[in-house]
Amino acid sequence: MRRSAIVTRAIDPATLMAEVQSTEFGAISVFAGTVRDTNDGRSVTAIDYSAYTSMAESELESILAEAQDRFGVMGIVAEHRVGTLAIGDVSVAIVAAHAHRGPALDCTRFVIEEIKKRVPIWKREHYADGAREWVDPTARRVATT
Amino acid sequence: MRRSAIVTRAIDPATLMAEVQSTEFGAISVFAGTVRDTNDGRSVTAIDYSAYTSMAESELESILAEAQDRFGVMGIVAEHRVGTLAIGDVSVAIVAAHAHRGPALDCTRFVIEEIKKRVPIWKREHYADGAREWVDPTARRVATT
Amino acid sequence: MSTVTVQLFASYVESFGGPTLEIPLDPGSTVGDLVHSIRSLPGAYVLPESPRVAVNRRFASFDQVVDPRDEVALIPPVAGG
Amino acid sequence: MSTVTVQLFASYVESFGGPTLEIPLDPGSTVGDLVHSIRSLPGAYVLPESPRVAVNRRFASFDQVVDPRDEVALIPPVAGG
Repeated sequence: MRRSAIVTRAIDPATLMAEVQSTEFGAISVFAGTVRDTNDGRSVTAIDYSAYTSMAESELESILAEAQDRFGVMGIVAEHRVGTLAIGDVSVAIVAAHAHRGPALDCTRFVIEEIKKRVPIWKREHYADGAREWVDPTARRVATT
Repeated sequence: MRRSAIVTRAIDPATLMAEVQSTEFGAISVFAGTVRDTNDGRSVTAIDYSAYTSMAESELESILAEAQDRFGVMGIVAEHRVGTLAIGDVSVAIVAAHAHRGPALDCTRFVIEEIKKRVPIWKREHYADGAREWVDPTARRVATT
Repeated sequence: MSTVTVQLFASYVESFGGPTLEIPLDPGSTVGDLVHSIRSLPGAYVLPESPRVAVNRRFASFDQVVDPRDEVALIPPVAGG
Repeated sequence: MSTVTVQLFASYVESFGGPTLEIPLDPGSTVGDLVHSIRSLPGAYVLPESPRVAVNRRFASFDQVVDPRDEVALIPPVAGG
Protein backbone atom coordinates (compact mmCIF):
# COMPACT_ATOMS: atom_id res chain seq x y z
CA MET A 1 0.00 0.00 0.00
CA ARG A 2 1.03 3.58 -0.56
CA ARG A 3 -0.42 6.91 0.51
CA SER A 4 0.86 10.45 0.73
CA ALA A 5 -0.73 13.74 1.64
CA ILE A 6 -0.10 17.39 2.35
CA VAL A 7 -2.19 18.06 5.45
CA THR A 8 -3.25 21.08 7.49
CA ARG A 9 -3.89 19.15 10.74
CA ALA A 10 -1.64 17.46 13.28
CA ILE A 11 0.35 14.42 12.12
CA ASP A 12 0.30 11.35 14.36
CA PRO A 13 3.14 8.94 13.52
CA ALA A 14 1.47 6.15 15.53
CA THR A 15 -1.62 6.34 13.32
CA LEU A 16 0.57 6.08 10.23
CA MET A 17 2.38 3.06 11.72
CA ALA A 18 -0.96 1.34 12.29
CA GLU A 19 -1.94 2.15 8.72
CA VAL A 20 1.05 0.40 7.12
CA GLN A 21 1.28 -2.50 9.56
CA SER A 22 0.63 -5.95 8.12
CA THR A 23 1.52 -9.46 9.24
CA GLU A 24 3.78 -9.86 6.20
CA PHE A 25 6.13 -7.13 7.46
CA GLY A 26 8.82 -7.67 10.07
CA ALA A 27 10.31 -4.18 10.07
CA ILE A 28 8.84 -0.71 10.34
CA SER A 29 10.97 2.40 9.99
CA VAL A 30 9.61 5.81 10.93
CA PHE A 31 11.05 9.25 10.44
CA ALA A 32 9.40 12.30 11.97
CA GLY A 33 10.56 15.88 11.55
CA THR A 34 9.58 18.24 14.34
CA VAL A 35 9.86 21.97 14.92
CA ARG A 36 12.98 22.77 16.94
CA ASP A 37 13.28 25.69 19.31
CA THR A 38 16.60 26.80 17.79
CA ASN A 39 18.00 27.13 14.27
CA ASP A 40 21.45 28.42 13.38
CA GLY A 41 21.76 29.75 16.90
CA ARG A 42 18.54 31.78 16.79
CA SER A 43 15.65 31.13 19.14
CA VAL A 44 12.62 29.99 17.10
CA THR A 45 9.04 30.36 18.38
CA ALA A 46 7.04 28.93 15.45
CA ILE A 47 7.32 28.07 11.75
CA ASP A 48 4.94 28.82 8.88
CA TYR A 49 5.07 26.06 6.28
CA SER A 50 3.62 26.92 2.88
CA ALA A 51 3.44 24.80 -0.23
CA TYR A 52 2.66 24.80 -3.91
CA THR A 53 0.15 22.24 -2.79
CA SER A 54 -0.92 20.57 -6.02
CA MET A 55 2.68 20.06 -7.13
CA ALA A 56 3.83 19.09 -3.62
CA GLU A 57 1.20 16.35 -3.58
CA SER A 58 2.27 14.96 -6.93
CA GLU A 59 6.01 15.19 -6.13
CA LEU A 60 5.50 13.44 -2.80
CA GLU A 61 3.50 10.69 -4.46
CA SER A 62 6.22 10.31 -7.14
CA ILE A 63 8.87 9.96 -4.46
CA LEU A 64 6.92 7.20 -2.72
CA ALA A 65 6.36 5.40 -6.01
CA GLU A 66 10.09 5.58 -6.76
CA ALA A 67 10.83 4.30 -3.24
CA GLN A 68 8.51 1.33 -3.70
CA ASP A 69 10.14 0.53 -6.99
CA ARG A 70 13.66 0.91 -5.62
CA PHE A 71 13.25 -1.00 -2.34
CA GLY A 72 10.66 -3.60 -3.32
CA VAL A 73 6.97 -3.79 -2.73
CA MET A 74 6.20 -2.51 0.78
CA GLY A 75 3.86 -0.42 2.82
CA ILE A 76 4.68 3.26 2.78
CA VAL A 77 2.89 6.37 4.00
CA ALA A 78 4.08 9.97 4.18
CA GLU A 79 2.42 13.15 5.34
CA HIS A 80 3.73 16.71 5.34
CA ARG A 81 1.94 19.40 7.27
CA VAL A 82 1.53 23.04 6.20
CA GLY A 83 0.33 26.07 8.12
CA THR A 84 1.74 27.59 11.29
CA LEU A 85 3.38 24.98 13.50
CA ALA A 86 4.37 25.35 17.13
CA ILE A 87 7.62 24.11 18.67
CA GLY A 88 7.52 20.32 18.95
CA ASP A 89 4.85 19.86 16.28
CA VAL A 90 5.48 17.15 13.69
CA SER A 91 6.03 18.74 10.28
CA VAL A 92 6.64 15.53 8.33
CA ALA A 93 6.33 11.81 8.99
CA ILE A 94 7.35 8.88 6.83
CA VAL A 95 6.58 5.26 7.68
CA ALA A 96 7.99 2.37 5.65
CA ALA A 97 7.32 -1.30 6.33
CA HIS A 98 9.03 -4.28 4.73
CA ALA A 99 9.64 -7.94 5.45
CA HIS A 100 13.27 -7.04 6.32
CA ARG A 101 14.92 -4.13 8.09
CA GLY A 102 17.43 -3.07 5.41
CA PRO A 103 14.93 -1.92 2.78
CA ALA A 104 12.65 -0.34 5.41
CA LEU A 105 15.52 1.77 6.81
CA ASP A 106 16.88 2.65 3.35
CA CYS A 107 13.42 3.66 2.19
CA THR A 108 12.75 6.11 5.00
CA ARG A 109 16.06 7.83 4.47
CA PHE A 110 15.56 8.00 0.70
CA VAL A 111 12.12 9.59 1.09
CA ILE A 112 13.16 12.32 3.54
CA GLU A 113 16.22 13.20 1.44
CA GLU A 114 14.10 13.46 -1.71
CA ILE A 115 11.46 15.55 0.09
CA LYS A 116 14.21 17.96 1.10
CA LYS A 117 15.37 18.23 -2.51
CA ARG A 118 12.22 18.47 -4.55
CA VAL A 119 8.90 18.84 -2.79
CA PRO A 120 7.86 22.51 -3.19
CA ILE A 121 7.38 23.42 0.46
CA TRP A 122 8.90 26.43 2.18
CA LYS A 123 9.20 27.58 5.71
CA ARG A 124 9.32 30.95 7.41
CA GLU A 125 10.70 30.94 10.92
CA HIS A 126 9.37 33.20 13.64
CA TYR A 127 12.15 34.30 15.98
CA ALA A 128 11.99 35.28 19.62
CA ASP A 129 13.01 38.84 18.66
CA GLY A 130 9.87 39.18 16.50
CA ALA A 131 11.61 38.80 13.14
CA ARG A 132 10.30 36.35 10.51
CA GLU A 133 12.47 34.98 7.75
CA TRP A 134 12.08 32.52 4.91
CA VAL A 135 14.59 29.71 5.23
CA ASP A 136 16.89 29.20 2.24
CA PRO A 137 18.87 25.98 2.67
CA THR A 138 21.01 26.91 -0.35
CA ALA A 139 22.10 30.26 1.09
CA ARG A 140 25.51 30.64 2.62
CA ARG A 141 25.21 30.92 6.36
CA VAL A 142 26.28 34.22 7.78
CA ALA A 143 27.73 34.25 11.25
CA THR A 144 25.47 36.27 13.51
CA THR A 145 27.93 36.84 16.32
CA MET B 1 18.64 11.02 27.85
CA ARG B 2 19.13 7.29 27.41
CA ARG B 3 17.17 4.27 28.53
CA SER B 4 17.08 0.62 27.55
CA ALA B 5 15.19 -2.38 28.84
CA ILE B 6 14.39 -6.01 28.25
CA VAL B 7 10.63 -6.21 28.85
CA THR B 8 7.99 -8.91 29.15
CA ARG B 9 5.04 -6.68 28.20
CA ALA B 10 3.90 -5.10 24.97
CA ILE B 11 6.13 -2.41 23.46
CA ASP B 12 4.46 0.79 22.30
CA PRO B 13 6.69 2.80 19.92
CA ALA B 14 4.50 5.90 20.36
CA THR B 15 5.18 5.91 24.10
CA LEU B 16 8.92 5.68 23.42
CA MET B 17 8.69 8.57 20.95
CA ALA B 18 6.98 10.71 23.57
CA GLU B 19 9.70 9.75 26.03
CA VAL B 20 12.60 11.01 23.90
CA GLN B 21 10.85 14.03 22.44
CA SER B 22 12.30 17.41 23.36
CA THR B 23 12.06 20.87 21.82
CA GLU B 24 15.79 20.77 21.07
CA PHE B 25 15.34 17.87 18.61
CA GLY B 26 14.17 18.29 15.03
CA ALA B 27 14.35 14.67 13.95
CA ILE B 28 13.08 11.43 15.42
CA SER B 29 13.91 8.08 13.88
CA VAL B 30 12.10 4.94 14.97
CA PHE B 31 12.73 1.31 14.14
CA ALA B 32 10.30 -1.39 15.20
CA GLY B 33 10.74 -5.10 14.59
CA THR B 34 7.54 -7.11 14.46
CA VAL B 35 6.69 -10.81 14.25
CA ARG B 36 6.08 -11.82 10.64
CA ASP B 37 3.71 -14.59 9.58
CA THR B 38 6.34 -16.19 7.33
CA ASN B 39 10.05 -16.96 7.58
CA ASP B 40 12.16 -18.70 4.97
CA GLY B 41 8.95 -19.79 3.28
CA ARG B 42 7.46 -21.43 6.39
CA SER B 43 4.22 -20.26 7.94
CA VAL B 44 4.92 -18.92 11.45
CA THR B 45 2.22 -18.75 14.15
CA ALA B 46 4.20 -17.32 17.10
CA ILE B 47 7.75 -16.77 18.36
CA ASP B 48 9.25 -17.45 21.79
CA TYR B 49 11.97 -14.92 22.59
CA SER B 50 14.32 -15.86 25.40
CA ALA B 51 17.30 -13.97 26.74
CA TYR B 52 20.30 -14.15 29.01
CA THR B 53 18.52 -11.22 30.60
CA SER B 54 21.19 -9.66 32.81
CA MET B 55 23.76 -9.69 30.00
CA ALA B 56 21.20 -8.62 27.39
CA GLU B 57 20.39 -5.59 29.53
CA SER B 58 24.01 -4.58 29.89
CA GLU B 59 24.84 -5.20 26.20
CA LEU B 60 21.83 -3.17 25.10
CA GLU B 61 22.82 -0.33 27.41
CA SER B 62 26.41 -0.48 26.07
CA ILE B 63 25.15 -0.25 22.51
CA LEU B 64 23.10 2.85 23.31
CA ALA B 65 26.06 4.45 25.09
CA GLU B 66 28.25 3.75 22.05
CA ALA B 67 25.56 5.21 19.79
CA GLN B 68 25.36 8.40 21.86
CA ASP B 69 29.10 8.73 21.72
CA ARG B 70 29.28 8.03 17.99
CA PHE B 71 26.41 10.23 16.82
CA GLY B 72 26.48 13.03 19.36
CA VAL B 73 24.44 13.69 22.42
CA MET B 74 20.83 12.80 21.74
CA GLY B 75 17.75 11.17 23.14
CA ILE B 76 17.70 7.42 22.69
CA VAL B 77 15.47 4.66 24.02
CA ALA B 78 15.38 0.97 23.16
CA GLU B 79 13.26 -1.90 24.39
CA HIS B 80 13.38 -5.58 23.46
CA ARG B 81 10.56 -7.87 24.46
CA VAL B 82 10.93 -11.51 25.56
CA GLY B 83 8.34 -14.24 26.06
CA THR B 84 5.89 -15.67 23.56
CA LEU B 85 4.90 -13.11 20.94
CA ALA B 86 2.01 -13.33 18.50
CA ILE B 87 2.10 -12.38 14.82
CA GLY B 88 2.27 -8.60 14.51
CA ASP B 89 3.62 -8.02 18.02
CA VAL B 90 6.52 -5.60 18.35
CA SER B 91 9.65 -7.50 19.45
CA VAL B 92 12.04 -4.54 19.49
CA ALA B 93 11.76 -0.78 19.20
CA ILE B 94 14.47 1.86 18.99
CA VAL B 95 13.83 5.59 19.04
CA ALA B 96 16.59 8.12 18.42
CA ALA B 97 16.14 11.89 18.46
CA HIS B 98 18.65 14.52 17.37
CA ALA B 99 18.69 18.12 16.23
CA HIS B 100 19.31 16.86 12.67
CA ARG B 101 18.05 13.91 10.64
CA GLY B 102 21.38 12.37 9.61
CA PRO B 103 22.58 11.32 13.07
CA ALA B 104 19.06 10.22 14.12
CA LEU B 105 18.75 7.91 11.10
CA ASP B 106 22.32 6.61 11.42
CA CYS B 107 21.82 5.93 15.11
CA THR B 108 18.72 3.81 14.69
CA ARG B 109 20.38 1.66 12.06
CA PHE B 110 23.54 1.27 14.14
CA VAL B 111 21.56 0.14 17.19
CA ILE B 112 19.45 -2.49 15.41
CA GLU B 113 22.53 -3.89 13.62
CA GLU B 114 24.44 -4.14 16.91
CA ILE B 115 21.47 -5.76 18.66
CA LYS B 116 21.41 -8.41 15.93
CA LYS B 117 25.12 -9.07 16.47
CA ARG B 118 25.61 -9.08 20.17
CA VAL B 119 22.59 -8.92 22.45
CA PRO B 120 22.08 -12.44 23.84
CA ILE B 121 18.49 -13.03 22.79
CA TRP B 122 17.23 -16.05 20.91
CA LYS B 123 14.01 -16.97 19.22
CA ARG B 124 12.15 -20.19 18.63
CA GLU B 125 9.57 -20.10 15.90
CA HIS B 126 6.30 -21.97 16.09
CA TYR B 127 5.22 -23.21 12.68
CA ALA B 128 1.75 -23.88 11.32
CA ASP B 129 2.61 -27.60 11.08
CA GLY B 130 3.21 -27.75 14.86
CA ALA B 131 7.01 -27.81 14.72
CA ARG B 132 9.12 -25.44 16.84
CA GLU B 133 12.69 -24.54 15.96
CA TRP B 134 15.38 -22.25 17.34
CA VAL B 135 16.48 -19.76 14.73
CA ASP B 136 20.18 -19.76 13.91
CA PRO B 137 21.01 -16.79 11.69
CA THR B 138 24.51 -18.18 11.13
CA ALA B 139 23.28 -21.53 9.79
CA ARG B 140 23.31 -22.16 6.08
CA ARG B 141 19.79 -22.14 4.76
CA VAL B 142 18.61 -25.45 3.36
CA ALA B 143 16.11 -25.37 0.55
CA THR B 144 12.87 -26.91 1.75
CA THR B 145 11.35 -27.62 -1.63
CA MET C 1 2.24 38.42 -28.53
CA SER C 2 0.67 36.25 -25.81
CA THR C 3 1.65 36.05 -22.15
CA VAL C 4 2.00 33.27 -19.62
CA THR C 5 1.16 33.47 -15.91
CA VAL C 6 4.01 32.52 -13.60
CA GLN C 7 3.08 31.57 -10.03
CA LEU C 8 5.31 32.72 -7.23
CA PHE C 9 5.70 31.29 -3.71
CA ALA C 10 7.23 32.04 -0.35
CA SER C 11 9.98 34.68 -0.44
CA TYR C 12 9.49 35.29 -4.20
CA VAL C 13 6.02 36.73 -3.55
CA GLU C 14 7.66 39.45 -1.48
CA SER C 15 10.64 39.92 -3.79
CA PHE C 16 8.50 40.39 -6.91
CA GLY C 17 5.67 42.16 -5.07
CA GLY C 18 2.80 39.74 -5.76
CA PRO C 19 1.72 36.11 -6.18
CA THR C 20 2.01 35.99 -10.00
CA LEU C 21 3.89 37.50 -12.92
CA GLU C 22 2.56 37.94 -16.45
CA ILE C 23 5.44 37.32 -18.84
CA PRO C 24 5.28 37.99 -22.61
CA LEU C 25 5.79 34.81 -24.60
CA ASP C 26 6.87 34.47 -28.26
CA PRO C 27 5.74 31.29 -30.00
CA GLY C 28 8.31 28.56 -29.31
CA SER C 29 9.69 30.28 -26.24
CA THR C 30 11.42 28.01 -23.75
CA VAL C 31 11.73 27.91 -19.99
CA GLY C 32 15.17 29.44 -20.44
CA ASP C 33 13.66 32.34 -22.42
CA LEU C 34 11.10 32.84 -19.66
CA VAL C 35 13.77 32.97 -16.97
CA HIS C 36 15.70 35.45 -19.13
CA SER C 37 12.62 37.73 -19.25
CA ILE C 38 12.04 37.43 -15.51
CA ARG C 39 15.64 38.45 -14.83
CA SER C 40 14.88 41.94 -16.17
CA LEU C 41 12.20 42.54 -13.51
CA PRO C 42 12.69 44.34 -10.21
CA GLY C 43 13.20 41.74 -7.47
CA ALA C 44 15.00 39.32 -9.78
CA TYR C 45 18.21 39.78 -7.81
CA VAL C 46 16.89 37.04 -5.48
CA LEU C 47 17.05 34.40 -8.23
CA PRO C 48 19.85 31.86 -8.01
CA GLU C 49 22.07 31.20 -11.01
CA SER C 50 19.74 28.47 -12.29
CA PRO C 51 16.26 29.04 -10.92
CA ARG C 52 13.97 26.01 -10.84
CA VAL C 53 10.82 26.27 -12.93
CA ALA C 54 7.85 23.91 -12.85
CA VAL C 55 5.62 23.47 -15.87
CA ASN C 56 2.33 21.73 -15.22
CA ARG C 57 3.51 20.75 -11.74
CA ARG C 58 6.75 19.11 -12.84
CA PHE C 59 10.27 20.47 -12.78
CA ALA C 60 11.15 21.56 -16.34
CA SER C 61 14.46 21.79 -18.15
CA PHE C 62 15.52 25.13 -19.64
CA ASP C 63 14.97 23.89 -23.19
CA GLN C 64 11.35 22.88 -22.61
CA VAL C 65 8.93 24.91 -24.78
CA VAL C 66 6.28 26.86 -22.86
CA ASP C 67 2.69 27.19 -24.00
CA PRO C 68 0.62 30.19 -22.80
CA ARG C 69 -1.89 27.77 -21.24
CA ASP C 70 0.75 25.89 -19.22
CA GLU C 71 0.70 26.12 -15.43
CA VAL C 72 4.09 27.70 -14.80
CA ALA C 73 5.70 28.31 -11.42
CA LEU C 74 9.00 29.72 -10.27
CA ILE C 75 10.19 27.50 -7.40
CA PRO C 76 12.31 29.08 -4.64
CA PRO C 77 14.86 26.81 -2.93
CA VAL C 78 12.67 24.25 -1.16
CA ALA C 79 12.81 23.93 2.62
CA GLY C 80 10.34 21.23 3.54
CA GLY C 81 10.85 18.41 6.00
CA MET D 1 40.61 -29.34 41.01
CA SER D 2 37.76 -26.83 41.09
CA THR D 3 34.93 -26.49 38.64
CA VAL D 4 33.12 -23.60 37.00
CA THR D 5 29.43 -23.43 36.18
CA VAL D 6 28.65 -22.67 32.56
CA GLN D 7 25.18 -21.34 31.79
CA LEU D 8 23.45 -22.55 28.65
CA PHE D 9 20.62 -20.92 26.70
CA ALA D 10 18.12 -21.61 23.95
CA SER D 11 19.06 -24.56 21.71
CA TYR D 12 22.14 -25.39 23.80
CA VAL D 13 19.94 -26.34 26.76
CA GLU D 14 18.43 -29.06 24.61
CA SER D 15 21.71 -30.07 22.97
CA PHE D 16 23.56 -30.51 26.25
CA GLY D 17 20.52 -31.77 28.16
CA GLY D 18 20.24 -29.09 30.84
CA PRO D 19 20.58 -25.39 31.70
CA THR D 20 24.15 -25.58 33.07
CA LEU D 21 27.39 -27.53 32.74
CA GLU D 22 29.97 -28.08 35.50
CA ILE D 23 33.39 -27.98 33.89
CA PRO D 24 36.65 -28.91 35.70
CA LEU D 25 39.03 -25.97 35.86
CA ASP D 26 42.79 -26.03 36.42
CA PRO D 27 44.26 -22.85 37.92
CA GLY D 28 45.06 -20.44 35.10
CA SER D 29 42.64 -22.08 32.68
CA THR D 30 41.41 -19.84 29.89
CA VAL D 31 38.16 -19.52 27.98
CA GLY D 32 39.85 -21.50 25.21
CA ASP D 33 40.64 -24.36 27.64
CA LEU D 34 37.03 -24.30 28.81
CA VAL D 35 35.72 -24.56 25.26
CA HIS D 36 38.17 -27.41 24.64
CA SER D 37 36.71 -29.30 27.64
CA ILE D 38 33.15 -28.64 26.51
CA ARG D 39 33.92 -30.04 23.07
CA SER D 40 34.38 -33.50 24.60
CA LEU D 41 30.79 -33.55 25.90
CA PRO D 42 27.82 -35.17 24.17
CA GLY D 43 25.88 -32.47 22.38
CA ALA D 44 29.00 -30.46 21.55
CA TYR D 45 28.51 -31.14 17.84
CA VAL D 46 26.19 -28.10 17.85
CA LEU D 47 29.04 -25.72 18.66
CA PRO D 48 30.33 -23.53 15.85
CA GLU D 49 34.03 -23.34 15.06
CA SER D 50 34.54 -20.48 17.52
CA PRO D 51 31.78 -20.51 20.11
CA ARG D 52 31.10 -17.24 21.91
CA VAL D 53 31.64 -17.27 25.63
CA ALA D 54 30.61 -14.57 28.09
CA VAL D 55 32.45 -14.07 31.37
CA ASN D 56 30.69 -11.89 33.91
CA ARG D 57 28.18 -10.82 31.27
CA ARG D 58 30.72 -9.66 28.71
CA PHE D 59 31.97 -11.44 25.63
CA ALA D 60 35.40 -12.89 26.43
CA SER D 61 38.40 -13.67 24.25
CA PHE D 62 39.78 -17.21 24.19
CA ASP D 63 42.90 -16.17 26.12
CA GLN D 64 40.99 -14.69 29.07
CA VAL D 65 41.68 -16.56 32.30
CA VAL D 66 38.60 -18.01 34.03
CA ASP D 67 38.07 -18.00 37.78
CA PRO D 68 35.74 -20.60 39.35
CA ARG D 69 33.59 -17.79 40.75
CA ASP D 70 33.13 -16.11 37.37
CA GLU D 71 29.67 -16.06 35.81
CA VAL D 72 30.33 -17.99 32.61
CA ALA D 73 27.90 -18.55 29.76
CA LEU D 74 28.08 -20.26 26.40
CA ILE D 75 26.27 -17.99 23.94
CA PRO D 76 24.47 -19.60 20.98
CA PRO D 77 24.26 -17.54 17.78
CA VAL D 78 22.04 -14.62 18.78
CA ALA D 79 18.76 -14.03 17.02
CA GLY D 80 17.22 -10.99 18.65
CA GLY D 81 15.55 -8.09 16.92
